Amino acid sequence: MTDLPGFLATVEIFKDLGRETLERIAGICEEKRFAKGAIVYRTGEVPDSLYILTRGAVSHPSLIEARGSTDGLVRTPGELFGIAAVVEEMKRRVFTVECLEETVACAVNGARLREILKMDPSTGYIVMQRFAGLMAKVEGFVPARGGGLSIRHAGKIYDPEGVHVVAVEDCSFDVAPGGLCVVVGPSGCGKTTLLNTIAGFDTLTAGEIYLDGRLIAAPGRDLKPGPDRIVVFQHGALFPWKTVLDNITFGPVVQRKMSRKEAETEARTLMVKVGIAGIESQYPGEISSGMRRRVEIVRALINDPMILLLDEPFRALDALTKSVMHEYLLELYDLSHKTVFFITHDLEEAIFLADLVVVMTTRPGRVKKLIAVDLPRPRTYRLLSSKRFLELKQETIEGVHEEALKAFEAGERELA
Amino acid sequence: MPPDRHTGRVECRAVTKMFGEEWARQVVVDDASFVVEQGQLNVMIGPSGCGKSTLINLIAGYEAPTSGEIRLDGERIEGPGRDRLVVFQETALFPWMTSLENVMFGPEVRGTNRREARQEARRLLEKVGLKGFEDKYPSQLSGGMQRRCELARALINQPKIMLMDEPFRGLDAMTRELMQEYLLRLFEESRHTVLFVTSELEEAIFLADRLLILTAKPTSVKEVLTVDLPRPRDFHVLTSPRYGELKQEALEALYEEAVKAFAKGSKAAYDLVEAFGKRVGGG
Amino acid sequence: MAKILTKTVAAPALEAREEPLVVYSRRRILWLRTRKALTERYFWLGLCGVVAFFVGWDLAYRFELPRMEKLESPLSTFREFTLPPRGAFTYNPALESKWGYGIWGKAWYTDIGMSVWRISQAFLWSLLGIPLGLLMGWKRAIRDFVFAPFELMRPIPPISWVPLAIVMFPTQEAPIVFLCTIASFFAVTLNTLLGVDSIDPVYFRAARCLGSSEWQIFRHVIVPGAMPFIFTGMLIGLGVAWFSLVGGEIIAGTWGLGYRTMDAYMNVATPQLLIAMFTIGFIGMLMGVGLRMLQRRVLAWKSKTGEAI
Amino acid sequence: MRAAGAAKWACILWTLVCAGLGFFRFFDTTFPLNPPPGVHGELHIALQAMRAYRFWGAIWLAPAVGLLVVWRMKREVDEDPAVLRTKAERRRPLATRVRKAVLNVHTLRSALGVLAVLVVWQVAEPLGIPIVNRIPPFSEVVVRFFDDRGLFWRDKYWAGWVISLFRIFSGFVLALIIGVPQGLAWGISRTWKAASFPVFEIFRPIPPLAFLPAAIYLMPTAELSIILVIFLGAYFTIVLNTINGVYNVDKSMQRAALSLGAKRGDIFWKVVFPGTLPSIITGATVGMGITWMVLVAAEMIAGRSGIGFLTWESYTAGDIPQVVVGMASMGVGGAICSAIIWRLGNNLTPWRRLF
Repeated sequence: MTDLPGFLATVEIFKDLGRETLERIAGICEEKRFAKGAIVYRTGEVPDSLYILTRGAVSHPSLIEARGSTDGLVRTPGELFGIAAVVEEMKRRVFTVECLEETVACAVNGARLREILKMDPSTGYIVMQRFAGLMAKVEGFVPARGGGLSIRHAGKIYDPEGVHVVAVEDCSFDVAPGGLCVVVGPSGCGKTTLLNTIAGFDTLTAGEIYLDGRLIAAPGRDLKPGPDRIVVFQHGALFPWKTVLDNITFGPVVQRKMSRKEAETEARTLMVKVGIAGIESQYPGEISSGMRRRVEIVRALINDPMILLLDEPFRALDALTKSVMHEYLLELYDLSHKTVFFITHDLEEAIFLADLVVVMTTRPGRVKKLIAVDLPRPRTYRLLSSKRFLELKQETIEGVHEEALKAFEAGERELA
Repeated sequence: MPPDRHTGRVECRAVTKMFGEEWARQVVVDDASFVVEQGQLNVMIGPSGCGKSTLINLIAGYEAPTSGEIRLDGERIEGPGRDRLVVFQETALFPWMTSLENVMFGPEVRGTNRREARQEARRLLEKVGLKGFEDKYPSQLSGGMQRRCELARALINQPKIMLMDEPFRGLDAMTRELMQEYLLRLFEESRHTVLFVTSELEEAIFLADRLLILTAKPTSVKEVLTVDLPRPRDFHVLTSPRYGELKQEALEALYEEAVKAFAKGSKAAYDLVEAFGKRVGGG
Repeated sequence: MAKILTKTVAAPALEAREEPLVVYSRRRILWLRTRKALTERYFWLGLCGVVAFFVGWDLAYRFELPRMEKLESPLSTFREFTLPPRGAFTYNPALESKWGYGIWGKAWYTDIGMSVWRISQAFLWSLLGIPLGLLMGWKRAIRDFVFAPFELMRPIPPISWVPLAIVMFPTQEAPIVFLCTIASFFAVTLNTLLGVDSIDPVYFRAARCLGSSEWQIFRHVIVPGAMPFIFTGMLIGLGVAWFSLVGGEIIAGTWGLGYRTMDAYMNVATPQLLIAMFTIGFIGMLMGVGLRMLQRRVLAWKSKTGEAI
Repeated sequence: MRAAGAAKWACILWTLVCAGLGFFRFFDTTFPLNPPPGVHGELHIALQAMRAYRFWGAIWLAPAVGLLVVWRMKREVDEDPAVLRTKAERRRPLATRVRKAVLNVHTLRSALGVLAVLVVWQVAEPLGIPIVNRIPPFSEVVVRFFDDRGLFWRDKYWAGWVISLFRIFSGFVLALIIGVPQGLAWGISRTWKAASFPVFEIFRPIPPLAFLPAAIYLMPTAELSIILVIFLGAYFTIVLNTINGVYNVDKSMQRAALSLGAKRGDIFWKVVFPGTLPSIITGATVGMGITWMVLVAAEMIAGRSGIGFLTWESYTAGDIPQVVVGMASMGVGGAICSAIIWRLGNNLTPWRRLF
């Protein structure tokens, strides 16, 4: 490359940088050639240098496959990739980069680039802002928020030849990626069965369930439960024989994603961030039920699942602890942007938490009503006495009450 | 046939109760003096683990108070007796008897002949909505139905006062609401004196005529709130503004007690204090 | 805790513990506790119950009740047990035990040594049942294969193995050790299997959810989860092992407490017989207590939360 | 429901009558104060017992089966989900149900497991597996059992069964009759427990077999000493389980009964006793297991007849296959008795089976 600073000036992001900053950047630039089909870096590996494409074309194969089209994903000369090297939070959004043809790119070490930009007080920071803006743009069409769940005519019959108990019948609704869906219904309306089929503990006898377009449950297809959809159980499933720290680090260590030391540091930071620091060495039996519930949610989040399944987690807690846990769950939800599938008996809790409320009938469980809750986020407890909330509650309480009375008379007992 | 109007008044004067040897003495109830009005639904609420159940046991006569006395309609309470019905936290139905036999236990023990007792038991089971479940064992009934069978078993003795120690704790939210409404119907119809213990604030205010707020351990009655919501109540009252005010008031009193209980290191109170701190502070 | 509003009431620290009214020093509590135990009616009642039993026995022997002539009184047994044999210290005939089977004689110690040695060997061998029980609980296939033959051989009384054991093992010691192993092996395996079945299926689902493979579920859920039952199995195994040790020694042994009871019966030495019987009981109980202490340390997660082990 | 109840009680009464007559016919010969000396004494008694039971067994069989069938047919069954499931299954033809129960993969595997053990046992001798080859192969044992000189055709074997079962029965029932009230008494009144429980505690850890020599001294006939040792075997277990049962009866149930106006008597019979019944039954089942263990050794040492003695006798005669036959029959005996006690117990506590 002849006039490297000149070429750099043409790059859209370094537009009005000073001459000498450009020279300094050009100084740390080294040219790299890649053959056709070569992999520059893989998902999860954080690249340490930013690549400015000079010739050829580069793309993200995994994203193409996920989104089924290549618009906006192929990089042409003059564009950038490997932004994660520069922008800190991009770490988790890194996707494999593969060269479609013979390419030449000049690599700039991210950390040194940041120093150079910091040395230039005036325009350096503007360029940093551009990088952040680029990250937001990238995030726009990169489906960062996975976890869209769609349930098509799901049906479940227990012991078809024998007692033939129809638990769930023709139930279909969609949960937007990153949305919070709550299923409400009396005991015995098949909501736990639905959750078990999504999590992969039970098989469906009719219909399909897709997670991000991937089929995860269908009749006759026994899929293994995986760390991409983690369940928080009703009466808590913390291993009583492990300390709190061992419980939380169980996921990453067992999947061999992190070494024990790494997992422990990650767990400690997450616990501090979430506010339950200080109980690392205690056993689950020694901490209060509210605290146990929080440890369990952290244990699920550390594995970075696509969807979080909650099976009436707050049922055993008394009223005030339950209200704490609601706010706590919403905080975690905003922080982690995971899709949440939540089932409960308590209508008020459902409306307060959810974007989408699914009301189920008693056995055989059918979808009685779908309510989109348009309350503003972040939601605080004062919302409970707001007019919109009461309207929503009025709208659903008749239906739910009627179902509850039917279940109450028939003496329905939890089957699943 | 409801008991005659003027009975069922419990009066506790300076009742204290201590457990354990003198080197690990634990005072659970410390000079609690209050009156359970007759014909009213009195609800006791306090931070969990503050000795509410011990107070109920004292009134029911299972344990004698270390000092002070408890009078029911004037005479002192010696041991448990037919005139005080007790419903426990976990179902105390006899698993080896069918629901009909469970309900017939009271009259049988009193010595009335079996045929009459059987008829009365069937009538009561029908009244509580358990028709057709007479010869089922308690393990075959759902939570709500077990609770109703227990109520029927106690009502057959026409007690003067009903003592209920967090009876709806194990039930799920919906069955609990239905059982609360059911209890209100029962109370409004027969006007027994009821002493109801709970740790849920919404449930307490929804049911109560008089709300007794207890202090942390050692327990004594801190404050008595009269709940003047209209009778007969249904779940719409939950969204009325008066309900909100009452709830706020009770919450304030309860918060101090929770902090004291928490200072004494009770695990359960930890969640309550944090919950409330977040609410009042963060809100 | 910083989030707690400092409204009227300051939020005290987490560690404040509830103090009893009057603080007593540790030693004082110990003294009070023993004093209370001693002054309790039940303690004395128990004591005189035991004394009455032994005095009654002694009187029955003295007054020659029918069938009691061979059963010497406990007093003479105690005398036998504690007094040295002839010629050890003095030659005063009143101060010596006839058979010398007691604290001073060597026979008692060798018997205890032999019995305990056989029991511990058998106990170690029977611990093989733990992995077998765990595997059976883990994989349904293993369980199907192994459980049927296991269930067929379990009801065979251990002592009926004596003749076969003597035939199978040429040496003197091996049949008895084999006998005790067979007895406690079935108990340990069955209890471990019950332990694995008692684990709440929620834990398996949680582990599978967190992405653990079958082997990791075995290591992290099945083994620790079944621990409480494994210990009960060991305890029962120990009891049954003692049981069949006595049987085995009576029939096939040379040294050991069981053999001693039969030998004492042969030459009508009742004190020896009673000493051997009570020693068996005492040592059996000691080993049980030792196992429970081990259990309390290993199951820290259970004992810490105050649940009954 | 009426016919079923009548059939059930008629069947029970009929069984008791036959058992009583059989026992009575056999009883006067069982405990003469001085049994005829030597080996033939007890064997002679056993042979008489066997003939008495065979006679009354034949008379008992036909009507009892008839009554049982009537009872099972007439029994109305309430629509509990578990029963619904069995009713639904019964709708399917018998063939498929049997095929489904027998041919499913689990039973096949367990059959394979048993077969594997038999093959190893059979092949051990020629192959020379170190320890197992000393045991006579399976074929030899079966042949020894069924050939003309084998035990199957010998009266001694069946008489041995009868006398062994009689000893087990009497020892066990004695343990029940004395143990259960003792356990209940200790469970209820603390003072009585404080007084006599320490003595019990001293003798509890001692294996019952260690009592054998002392029992032989104490009891006039060898028969009674065996029964005493069997009694001790079951007694300790039953008492301990009963005491645990009384302690585990839910405190709130006793209080509920009190507040329903029950007196002390009602509380015991209607609350405490039914509450302890399940643990009494578990205690009885475990006790039965232990009685079989004790029986074997007691017969080997003190007895002159019975399955245990037969095994020892064939060992002293050097006939090892017959020893294995004895062992196998004792195993079968133990299993059957425990199963009977367990099933009887479950019938006594119908509420337990339902959840």
